[in-house]
Amino acid sequence: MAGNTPRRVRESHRKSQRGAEETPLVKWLLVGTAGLFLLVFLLLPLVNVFAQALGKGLGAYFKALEHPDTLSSIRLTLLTAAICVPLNVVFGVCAAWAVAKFEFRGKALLITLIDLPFSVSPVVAGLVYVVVFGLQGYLGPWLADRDLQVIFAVPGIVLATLFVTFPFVARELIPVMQATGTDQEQAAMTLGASGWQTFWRVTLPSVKWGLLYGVILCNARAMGEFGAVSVVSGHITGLTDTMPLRVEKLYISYDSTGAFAVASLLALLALVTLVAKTWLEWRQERQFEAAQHVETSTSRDEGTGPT
Amino acid sequence: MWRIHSALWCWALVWMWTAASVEGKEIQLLNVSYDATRELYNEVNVAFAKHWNERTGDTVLIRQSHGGSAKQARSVMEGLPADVVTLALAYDIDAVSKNSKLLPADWQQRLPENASPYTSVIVFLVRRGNPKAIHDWSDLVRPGVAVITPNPKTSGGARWNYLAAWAYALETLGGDETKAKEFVARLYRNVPVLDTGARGAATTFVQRGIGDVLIAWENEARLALREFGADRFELVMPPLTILAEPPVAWVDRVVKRRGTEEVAKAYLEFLYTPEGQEIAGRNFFRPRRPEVAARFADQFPVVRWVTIDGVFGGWAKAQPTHFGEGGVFDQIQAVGR
Amino acid sequence: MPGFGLTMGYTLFYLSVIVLIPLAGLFLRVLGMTWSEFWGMAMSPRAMAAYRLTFGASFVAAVINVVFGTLTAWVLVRYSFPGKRFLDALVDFPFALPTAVAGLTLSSLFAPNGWLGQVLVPMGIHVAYTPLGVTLALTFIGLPFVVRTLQPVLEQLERETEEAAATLGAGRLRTFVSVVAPTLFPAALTGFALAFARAIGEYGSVIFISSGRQFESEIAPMVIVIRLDEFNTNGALAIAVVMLVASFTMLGVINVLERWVSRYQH
Amino acid sequence: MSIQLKSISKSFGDTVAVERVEFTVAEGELVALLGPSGGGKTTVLRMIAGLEMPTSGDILIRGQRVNDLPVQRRNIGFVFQNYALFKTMSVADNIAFGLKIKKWKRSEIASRVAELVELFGLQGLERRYPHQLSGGQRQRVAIARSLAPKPSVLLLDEPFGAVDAKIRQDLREWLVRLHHELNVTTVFVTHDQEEAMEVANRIVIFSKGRLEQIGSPREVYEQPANEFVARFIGVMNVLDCVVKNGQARAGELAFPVSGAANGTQMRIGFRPYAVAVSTDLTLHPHRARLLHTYFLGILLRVEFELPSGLVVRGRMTKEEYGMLGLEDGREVSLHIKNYRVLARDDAPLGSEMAAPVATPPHIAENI
Repeated sequence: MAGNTPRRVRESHRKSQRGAEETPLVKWLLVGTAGLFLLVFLLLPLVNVFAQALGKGLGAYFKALEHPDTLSSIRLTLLTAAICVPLNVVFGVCAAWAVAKFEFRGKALLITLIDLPFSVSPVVAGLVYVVVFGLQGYLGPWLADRDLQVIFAVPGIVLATLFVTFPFVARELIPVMQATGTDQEQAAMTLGASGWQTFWRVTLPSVKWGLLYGVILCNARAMGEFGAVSVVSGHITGLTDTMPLRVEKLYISYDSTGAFAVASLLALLALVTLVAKTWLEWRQERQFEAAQHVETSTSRDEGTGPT
Repeated sequence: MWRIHSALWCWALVWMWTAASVEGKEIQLLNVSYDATRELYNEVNVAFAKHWNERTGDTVLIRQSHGGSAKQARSVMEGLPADVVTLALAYDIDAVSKNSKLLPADWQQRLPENASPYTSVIVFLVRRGNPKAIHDWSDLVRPGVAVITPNPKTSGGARWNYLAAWAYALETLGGDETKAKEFVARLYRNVPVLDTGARGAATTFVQRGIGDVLIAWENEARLALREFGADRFELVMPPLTILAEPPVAWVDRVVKRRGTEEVAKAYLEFLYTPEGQEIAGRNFFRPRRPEVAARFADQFPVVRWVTIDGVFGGWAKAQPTHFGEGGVFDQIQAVGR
Repeated sequence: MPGFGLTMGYTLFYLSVIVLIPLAGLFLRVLGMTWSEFWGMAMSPRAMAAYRLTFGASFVAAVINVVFGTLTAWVLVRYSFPGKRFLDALVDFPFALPTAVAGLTLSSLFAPNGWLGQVLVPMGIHVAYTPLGVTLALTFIGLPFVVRTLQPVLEQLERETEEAAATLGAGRLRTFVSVVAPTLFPAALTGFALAFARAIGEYGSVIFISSGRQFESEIAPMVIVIRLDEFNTNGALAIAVVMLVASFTMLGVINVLERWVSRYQH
Repeated sequence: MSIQLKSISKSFGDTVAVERVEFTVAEGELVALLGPSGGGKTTVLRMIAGLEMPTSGDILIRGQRVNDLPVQRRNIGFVFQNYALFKTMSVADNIAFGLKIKKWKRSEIASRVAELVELFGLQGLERRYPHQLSGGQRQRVAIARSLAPKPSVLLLDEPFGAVDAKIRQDLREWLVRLHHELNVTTVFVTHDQEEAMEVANRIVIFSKGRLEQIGSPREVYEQPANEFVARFIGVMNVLDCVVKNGQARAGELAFPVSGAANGTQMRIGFRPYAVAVSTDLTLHPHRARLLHTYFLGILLRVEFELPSGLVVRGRMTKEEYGMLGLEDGREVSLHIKNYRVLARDDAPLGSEMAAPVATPPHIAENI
């Protein structure tokens, strides 16, 4: 990249003969600063995760990952995401449908309430469930009498994760559905489609990218949540440790390689999320551009009506 | 549409894998313990599972949960379904018994030796070469010495640490409670970080490199020496320390509900067997059985110690006085600022 | 359009079960305390110190994010250069990375033997286990919010207004200050508020990089957890309520700001 | 009788959108619902479709009351203003959608789609997506989609609103031809009176939620039921007059009216074609100056200014204009041949009155 720079500068100098633009020097100073900042601040931590995880060799790395307790934390994390993501998808679709397709009083309030979990500290989110489901809380004794375990067990972890990932899908879908309007649904209905048919065949396909986007973000957060889960988990090794909790446990057990090995899996998840997100954005952008391009080119050669 | 279908398939697969593996046929026990016993019970669990399998043919899987002793007791009260509790001090199990009636008040009489299969003492861990020349409790209150010890409100070990300092102060300052309080207050003014558990404090001292001295369980200090090597740390045995008796108990309500009473009792009794005692010794806990203790004699130097019953009249008295709401510890914390 | 009853009903049901009823339960517990009891625990010196650090570090982090976030957004929108798409994707990294991993890797980077710590610690700059480290972690997690709020606004910015300024004799800097900056301001403020709101609730990354020294590098969520571990549920709840009120306030502020931004965009 | 509306009303909250509307559409007719925006015409169309429910009144399709029949089962085809094509489906899939819903056989769907593609001149576009089509193509796909399941009624909401002027003309002619071929009962909404006049068999005119008039294009043009219709259909000169000695006067112009007391305020309206013009300044009673000429193609619009400052709009063909040798600023004489007394907006109008001075028939009369 360094070798590339002088040529690029000259090239950009030629291009930027526009009056209202920075001089190439300023421009490259800005790009350099921002680039350096992002690389040191964002890329270095990522590289560090893998460097630390693999620092003692591949053998140690895989040995750390093969530990039964680590495997069980991976399973719990996957299970939690497998429960939370679909539930929040169903909710997100319902909420987006209600908000985007209908007018009603208190809509703004509803949207704000949906956003609420975004601004609540994860620790408080966990605490809330301890208050409700703990033995010293409201429902705890009742549940204990019926031999039902909520906090310090998988249900509690799922609930806390549901809370913190609550708005993700709805937040992505509401604007998309609002932008699509109700025309297509009405058209489907005039063609005889029932409510469900309309939803499956028309609404869902037209919002699927937005939905997928929401699912990816929701999944990343569900798998990565720490604070809320930490409060309700009970930290039973091999049973209620999710991957992030396992990272912490390994770290305080003086097992830095193990901690970074599990962390590297989570970082990998983040990378996959980023790639998927970028791909989705790129795809949409391209589709948009294609649509614009075709529109201008074909409307020009549009002849008279059909014969 | 096929994308949605394949997504559903992936999801179903994850479900099947996770659900299938959570399902287990073996007996499960949950041992809720304190911070410093991670390595001990890792080893005990394996040995006991083998022992139990030989005896009954059943497979037993023991789950572990570790944290500050008081914090763990709270979790049990809030519903953490512990079959057995192996905490840092008797008061924490008393609290479980008293607040949630999960086990009877006389739990400590149900197993030998006050239900404490092993003991430990409180020691100092310092950086290599002991640069601040720390040899005794009086060195901890010197200005400029940073002391790492966990929060007595959450950690059992921290309470032993605190009481050891108090006992030292009482003895050297002529039994004056006011002066002892002042001494301990000065000590806690030297504490930059109050972690919630002994392991957290050890991490702070060892991994984060904060502080000049760590007040720790003997086993915790020796473990750190073993993990990080004697080239970085040194163990200092103070001339006077306190004998810590970490007790164990099965939780009646839970084991009855889950039908694990027999195996839970056997698990705790196993700790008293020569094999169990041997494992305790290997993990730097002082065994109760004289013949096993004799084998580890060079590992456990004889020191002078006081006991909780001797100096403080037992936990029932010490706990509310020192660590209760508005107790001595709260007072010295408030004065400190 | 069909399905209003079903979707609205389910939305309200789910919202109530997962969010509203549990939150109400928390407030109900707090209502059981006397005022002085609540106030004493919510405003204890240790809690106050934690608030100071939480809000102070979050504020500083958000300010840093506005500066670098604006720069980043500007560079990503206005210029084309090799690796731009990569950097653009990288911006979301803190959002995708589990906070525990962020805390772990940042603390290891800045530890005395870490890659950056090796350089900084001999210079006397201690990041890991200090308030500076807390600020750094909060900056890390907040960056995407500022960049992603500013990017669309910058994209929609009409180049013509800048060119108009140029035809009227304004230099680049002058144009930026008096034409571009006022347009960006509401969005930057929204980004600031989002980053700030995210930072005040943060826990996962901070516990790794903070030493947890009382009165020095302890944030409010950590105090909540400690109070909870101390059996002092009411103490935890008191601080939680203060944090919740702060969150709700921020949510309100963000709502107002977002409306302001969208008004500018048309 | 294909569609029958009986005293249909619709209110949204407190605002009444449609008030007691009644009309029928015969089998095979092509009817335009015409009116200014907000006039309630789209609401009526959506009620026929079942997308809105009437507040009161009955809707019958082929004699069957359909008020409680959901939109899915009314067997109508509906073309939306912005076409509402399914963005995630290709042209062929869009057209096939209604057939799949109705569970047609695969082979039948294929042949029906092929048939429509050919009928609508969409060959080669089957695999394209809506965003890859031009406006006119989209519109044709939308109509093809709505016709695919063989609806008994075709409803179109502003079908030519979203395409540009040139294509619009082609589409109008095409729609007429299509209707001629398929002979399906068609109702379409428009706010463009020219479009309605050109395409429809009959026109239903709405204003402020009420039906103003229904009739063939010629009827509504020549016999407007009231002032609103008169003014909405075509161009009309409207003069505020005061009655004096049995004549309504405005400036120099005077129109005989019977039975009106002196001093009565009254409005007189006349079509541009009713203005007879001559360069012979003595031929007609009024002198005027040609103020401005607008070239609209074969037809010209001319504005004359009378000495009092009154402006009168007239209409003539290019030939006429050339024959008279007119140019802006030229002095002419003019005469109003026919006029109407206008009452309030919705009051019924009297028939057109001939002015007393006889003049030869005007060439542009029918325009």
